[in-house]
Amino acid sequence: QNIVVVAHGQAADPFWSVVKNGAAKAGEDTGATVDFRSPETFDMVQMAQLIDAAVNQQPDGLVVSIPDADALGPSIQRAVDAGIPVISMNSGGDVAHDLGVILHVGQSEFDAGKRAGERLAEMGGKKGICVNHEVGNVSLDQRCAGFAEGFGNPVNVIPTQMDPAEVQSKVRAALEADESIDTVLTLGAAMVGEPAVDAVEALGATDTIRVASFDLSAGFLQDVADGKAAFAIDQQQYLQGYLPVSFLALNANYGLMPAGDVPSGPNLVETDAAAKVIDLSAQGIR
Amino acid sequence: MSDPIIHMDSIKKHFGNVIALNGVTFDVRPGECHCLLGDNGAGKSTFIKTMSGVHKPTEGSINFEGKPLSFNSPRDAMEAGIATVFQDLAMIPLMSVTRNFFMGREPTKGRGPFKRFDLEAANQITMDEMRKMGINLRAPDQAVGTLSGGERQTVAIARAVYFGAKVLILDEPTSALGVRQTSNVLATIARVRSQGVGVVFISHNVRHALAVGDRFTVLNRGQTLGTAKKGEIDASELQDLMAGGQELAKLEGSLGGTV
Amino acid sequence: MSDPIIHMDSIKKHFGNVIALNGVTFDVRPGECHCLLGDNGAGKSTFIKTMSGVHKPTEGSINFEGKPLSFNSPRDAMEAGIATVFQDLAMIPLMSVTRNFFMGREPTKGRGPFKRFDLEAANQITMDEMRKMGINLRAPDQAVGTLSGGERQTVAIARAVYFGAKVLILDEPTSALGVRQTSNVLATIARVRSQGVGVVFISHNVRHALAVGDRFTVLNRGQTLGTAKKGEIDASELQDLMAGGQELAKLEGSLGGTV
Amino acid sequence: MPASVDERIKAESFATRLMKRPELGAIGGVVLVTIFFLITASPAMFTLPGIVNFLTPAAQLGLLGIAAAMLMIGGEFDLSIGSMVAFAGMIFGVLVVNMDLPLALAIPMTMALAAAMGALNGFIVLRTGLPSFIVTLAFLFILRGASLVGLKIFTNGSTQLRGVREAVQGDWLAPLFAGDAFGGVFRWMAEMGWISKLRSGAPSVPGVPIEILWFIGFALLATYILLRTPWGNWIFATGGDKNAAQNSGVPVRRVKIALFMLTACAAALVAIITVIDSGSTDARRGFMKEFEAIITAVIGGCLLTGGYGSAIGAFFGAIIFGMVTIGLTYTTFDQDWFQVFLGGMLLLAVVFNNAIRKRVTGER
Amino acid sequence: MPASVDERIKAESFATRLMKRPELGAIGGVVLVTIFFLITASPAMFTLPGIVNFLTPAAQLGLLGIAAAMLMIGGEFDLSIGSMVAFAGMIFGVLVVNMDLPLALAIPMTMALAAAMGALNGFIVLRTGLPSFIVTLAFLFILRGASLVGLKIFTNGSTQLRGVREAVQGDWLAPLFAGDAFGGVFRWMAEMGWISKLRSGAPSVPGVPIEILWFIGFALLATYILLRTPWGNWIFATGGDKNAAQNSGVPVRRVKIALFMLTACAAALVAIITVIDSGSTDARRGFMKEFEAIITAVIGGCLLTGGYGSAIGAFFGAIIFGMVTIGLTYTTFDQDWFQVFLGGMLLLAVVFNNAIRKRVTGER
Ligand SMILES: Nc1ncnc2c1ncn2[C@@H]1O[C@H](COP(=O)(O)OP(=O)(O)OP(=O)(O)O)[C@@H](O)[C@H]1O
Ligand SMILES: Nc1ncnc2c1ncn2[C@@H]1O[C@H](COP(=O)(O)OP(=O)(O)OP(=O)(O)O)[C@@H](O)[C@H]1O
Ligand SMILES: [Mg+2]
Ligand SMILES: [Mg+2]
Repeated sequence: QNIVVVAHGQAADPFWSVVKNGAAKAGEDTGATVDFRSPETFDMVQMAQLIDAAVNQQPDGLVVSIPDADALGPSIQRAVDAGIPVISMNSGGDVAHDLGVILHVGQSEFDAGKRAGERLAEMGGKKGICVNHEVGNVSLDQRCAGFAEGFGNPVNVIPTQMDPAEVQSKVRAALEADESIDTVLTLGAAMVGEPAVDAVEALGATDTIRVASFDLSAGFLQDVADGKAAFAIDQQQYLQGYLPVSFLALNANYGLMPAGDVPSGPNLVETDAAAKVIDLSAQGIR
Repeated sequence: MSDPIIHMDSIKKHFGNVIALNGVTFDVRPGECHCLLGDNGAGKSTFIKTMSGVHKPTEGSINFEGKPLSFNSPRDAMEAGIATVFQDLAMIPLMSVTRNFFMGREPTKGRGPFKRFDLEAANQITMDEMRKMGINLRAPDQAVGTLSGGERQTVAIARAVYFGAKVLILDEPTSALGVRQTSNVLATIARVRSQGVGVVFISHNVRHALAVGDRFTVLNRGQTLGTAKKGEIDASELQDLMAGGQELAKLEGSLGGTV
Repeated sequence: MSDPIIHMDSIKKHFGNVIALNGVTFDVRPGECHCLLGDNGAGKSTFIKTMSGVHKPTEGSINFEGKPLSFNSPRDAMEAGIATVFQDLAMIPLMSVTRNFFMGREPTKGRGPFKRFDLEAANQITMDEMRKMGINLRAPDQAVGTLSGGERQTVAIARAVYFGAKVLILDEPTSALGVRQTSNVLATIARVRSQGVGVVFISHNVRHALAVGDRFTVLNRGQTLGTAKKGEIDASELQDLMAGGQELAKLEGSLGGTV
Repeated sequence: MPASVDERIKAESFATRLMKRPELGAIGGVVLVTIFFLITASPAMFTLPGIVNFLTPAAQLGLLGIAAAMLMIGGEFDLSIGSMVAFAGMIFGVLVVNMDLPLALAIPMTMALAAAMGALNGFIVLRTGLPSFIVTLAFLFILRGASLVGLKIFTNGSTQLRGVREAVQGDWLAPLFAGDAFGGVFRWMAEMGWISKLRSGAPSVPGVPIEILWFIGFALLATYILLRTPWGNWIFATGGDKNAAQNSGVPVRRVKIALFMLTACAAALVAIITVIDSGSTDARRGFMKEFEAIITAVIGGCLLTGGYGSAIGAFFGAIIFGMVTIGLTYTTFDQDWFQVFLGGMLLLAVVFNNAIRKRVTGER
Repeated sequence: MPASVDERIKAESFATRLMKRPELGAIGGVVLVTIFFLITASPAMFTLPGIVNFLTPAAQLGLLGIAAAMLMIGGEFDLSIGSMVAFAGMIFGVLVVNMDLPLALAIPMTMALAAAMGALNGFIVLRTGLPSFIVTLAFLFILRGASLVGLKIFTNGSTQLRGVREAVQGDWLAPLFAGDAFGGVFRWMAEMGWISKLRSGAPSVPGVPIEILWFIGFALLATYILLRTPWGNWIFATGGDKNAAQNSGVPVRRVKIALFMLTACAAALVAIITVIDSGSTDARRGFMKEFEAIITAVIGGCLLTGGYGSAIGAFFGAIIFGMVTIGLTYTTFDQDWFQVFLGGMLLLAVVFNNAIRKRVTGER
């Protein structure tokens, strides 16, 4: 069989490379060929075109993420019209079924942000920042929005580029400029989370300022394990790649398909759990 | 004599801390050829650039047909009827001869939204005008950058003459020209002058200047040394004036007098 | 007479579908000044560019000091001892006079990693050499782009003369020069020639050519019309040859014979 | 035809003369890329739906690329066009969704605003004498930031504005800016069995996406302007040598301002088309498009130094770029290698078309 | 000093002569930006830790920016430096982590590979005669893709390679490329109470980050090369007019290749410093840095057309850029406005420094 995955995040993105690894593993396990495709940047127009390109090839199954139902809807509709079974993953759980998508594997970014916010508030956070390394990427914006809601206290969004040195300097600047900040949430572990931990450490405030991050990276998990960071928010995105592909392969072979959506997260990895997942994370599985 | 078309009074021009012109007065009358002479760096080009709207004078006044005037751009000067051949020729190497010839003043055909650049007519005119100057172009769509130095200069002259209206300014027009082309250009100057156009002619060649000039103004280090009428001055006097009174290197051969 | 330093045989040069040179044979001997004459577009500049390594000939052979040779770049030619003043001068407008003067051949002081461009010496030499040519520069760090046409040409000539070794090629060196500078350049040619350097001199001015030339080769439309020795030919014959035998425009004034 | 025959010109064939035109050089690259994908890609790529599929992004990019090419010929850059796509999209979205204006008002207003921003760019460049690179770079950031702020204000905190499709539904101007043209013809062709049908019975290609028509039309118009009007001559002259052009009487300032307005309007047009088409806009629309537009122009033969290039070249440049980016999804290469391929193909296509042109024209 | 006094020269003051140097023009921008933040930002920004904090990213960017400036003066662009940071980082990481090589081997090998890639860039540009913009653009994609593929191979599927810090621990070369210099001096100063201490008793600034020293050193060296060596003259000549330079005997090809090698090595140096510093590397390192490097050079006064600019200008350009990006975080402005401010400040800084230079030199 031939299954195409069209995602809105790039293969080089640490988060999405795990999704891709999951999809590839599922392909290996089921004997299906899997093509993973994504636009060069967060670009809904190009993503719709990639879905169209996939539909033209009449694959046996299509896996998509749906960060913008308006922009991607018509293309997904076309896939459904063309008789291709479509599973959505990661984002778009709320709209998936209206578009004719069979089921959804993933987590609502907003809900995950909210969970993180609630937990951080529980831990005593009074004032927070949300470090966004790709402002305008809707799924990241939703994480910050969810965080703000769950946290219930003031939250500032700090926009940065994807450059560790810059992230570190900016987090440090934000903390120095406003000493009442005690909570830092970052939206990517490797790119933003680790430098943020470094920044807090350089200020000598590891014990007073909590850092949490979306997604996993070996380095950040180590920080969690060492007590330098509070927790990592894991949505087990390996499943978001693995499950849809294996469902579609099973569907193509035997007509099997689960009846309901699969929530893959959120799942907060805290100090005790962190050490166990470090190795898996270093292999691109968690 | 008739009134001057353009009269420039005590023009000064500074570039940063460099004083290029330090009070130059000059005029051109219809139907005369006024030669501007002087050593290298005397300020001739700077002066005629002020006249044709490229530079704004730091001080001094310009009168055009009796009215005080200041040109904001070369286009203004052109529209007032001043055509100029600049020393650096003002050509675009990557563009074709025809496109350079008509740059800024393209002939059009058609009307309304269909008004378009009449390339056929333009090509024809370019070839003709060049032939009049003694150059047979291979093709009018050759890029100017591939022309020889003299061919390029001829394009610039032909263009100015073609569009020239009241004043024609020529900055060392014959410097890169061959014998035949030079005699054509000098003949052309004589012709347009007889049609009532005022000509400003810059040259380092005394013989060329004497051949067509009616008046001679000599600049030296940004200042006027004086103006002479035709017949009041002879070749070697003029030569001395142009060299700024300094002694000439001694040469063997036939080069005793006039270089 | 001594053996030629450089001998070019049946050189052809095509640019795409344009035939610029169609079999030109030419040589220079030490201590002579060989003038290359011809109409605009005859191929003179193309020819000397082939000689100085800028163009590779499409066909034909080059012998340097008796050995067949082909220059891969102007740097090769320079190192063999050929210094050239190109018609377009080969100067960088944004750079200072000194930096242009020594471009590619900077004097250094210090040693090892501390070897550096000796700007003080370079400035001094530049000012001196320019003064010898009759130009008093304001400052050696003035950008070449702000020099007048003649000043710029003088820099190029002074540079070639300063670095000239065995052959000095000058493509219309005096075209933009004032009276004084011209006579300096002609005197310089006479001087380096007497030091045993071979000079190739391109000019449209018959009088300049006759003043310093020992032999005269005329090109026409990419081909050699013939070579004459000094004394074998007079001004008006040479003039006719250069114009390609075509008639000259009739002029008033003192311009009957030689332009 | 040369007006005189000269013994110093070698004869050249008609084909040679044709290939010498910079407009046609880029064809070589298109041919090469096509051959590559014919060999490596799924045959679905060169079916009608496949071709429409890769021409659509090419067309959107091409509209920007042609405008960028004209500006580059005129000697300037505009790095703000990508952000302008987001900004104009935001304005347009707000006008039709929040203000409920009809397209007949919203489109001219969006265009006018874009043109004003373009003129401002041009004005600052001319007034300060700074390179346009740095001035428009500032606007890259400013417009991108303004889009974000604007979206947040008008959507109460989200960075995505939705509901445009519903808002323009039924507007008489919509068919000019969205959807597919010649739908009837395609339905008829599907009935005749000439093109395949989806299960729903609709033709697999519902029509020619409207942006492809805009793209072709703009390429033709731009070529006509560049080669056959005084304005075209002025653009080349301005970019070739600003001083020489000015001294020859070309209204250099007017030309530059007009070109900046043109690129801004092209960005606004792309914004309007994609916003209606996708029904939404967000703060990252057009991200990096300024870069791709310049790439397109350069593939098409424009010189970065100005004064040389062509609109038809940019047209083919956009097609090459569109084919390479979308085409790789039709192959079975691993996505990890995508960028390696993209780079390699670009280089190959450009080297190839350059080599052909050189061989044909005998340049060295 | 002019060698001759001439009546056609107006006297000018020492200050005027100083400001005329393109190297010093960019200072105006730095002053303006500093004043702006002195007024608007939290005082923490201009304490010693604050200054070090914004100088660190500025230094990393500046190393690239100065190399990019030299290449731009030489008339070419290198769009592949950002990707080269990722690629060289990957290679370096693999050498020290997977192959366990000491720095004394790993660093020269990384540098040599980077230089070879740079030379390849240059060679293709010279050989094909294509604009370097398009050639290095291809390498932008190729190297970025290669970093991803390489990382996945060497980490068994992750995009992040870790453990560099542990691997280089104790290597005698490490202090040259990572950490902070003059730690002793800073501890002593903290003891004396001259700089504040953290709660742990360590000084708030543990030392001068090593990249700042590299940054300053490279700026001085580049300035020396550009202004005081034959190579510098050749670089200006090559960028000013390639033909004229070639005809005057400048080894244009060697100059260009050397410059491409230099930019690649600068990228590799930044890669090594950041990889050791952060202890890891990933496929996104250096993203968009090529762009920022060019911005830096242009803010510093380089012309995109080549032949003009300065290394000290790029030095200040990097500081301006670093101050503006980091500085806004110290202010109380709503961070949604970040990009609007960034653009506005850039424009202001450049306009200001340009205006000063013009006023001082009397150019028009
Ligand atoms: N933009 C400028 N900036 C500074 N100095 C300038 C500028 N333009 C001209 N100059 C100076 O002004 C003086 C006059 O220059 P100009 O070009 O007018 O001389 P010219 O009389 O035309 O000489 P030539 O006969 O050599 O062409 C020169 O010494 C030149 O260096
Ligand atoms: N790169 C080129 N491409 C095409 N044609 C060229 C090129 N270079 C020169 N030519 C043509 O070759 C011919 C000879 O040019 P060349 O510059 O050698 O003439 P020249 O004898 O130096 O003339 P002048 O006295 O005017 O300087 C000219 O007609 C020119 O158009
Ligand atoms: Mg002059
Ligand atoms: Mg010539």
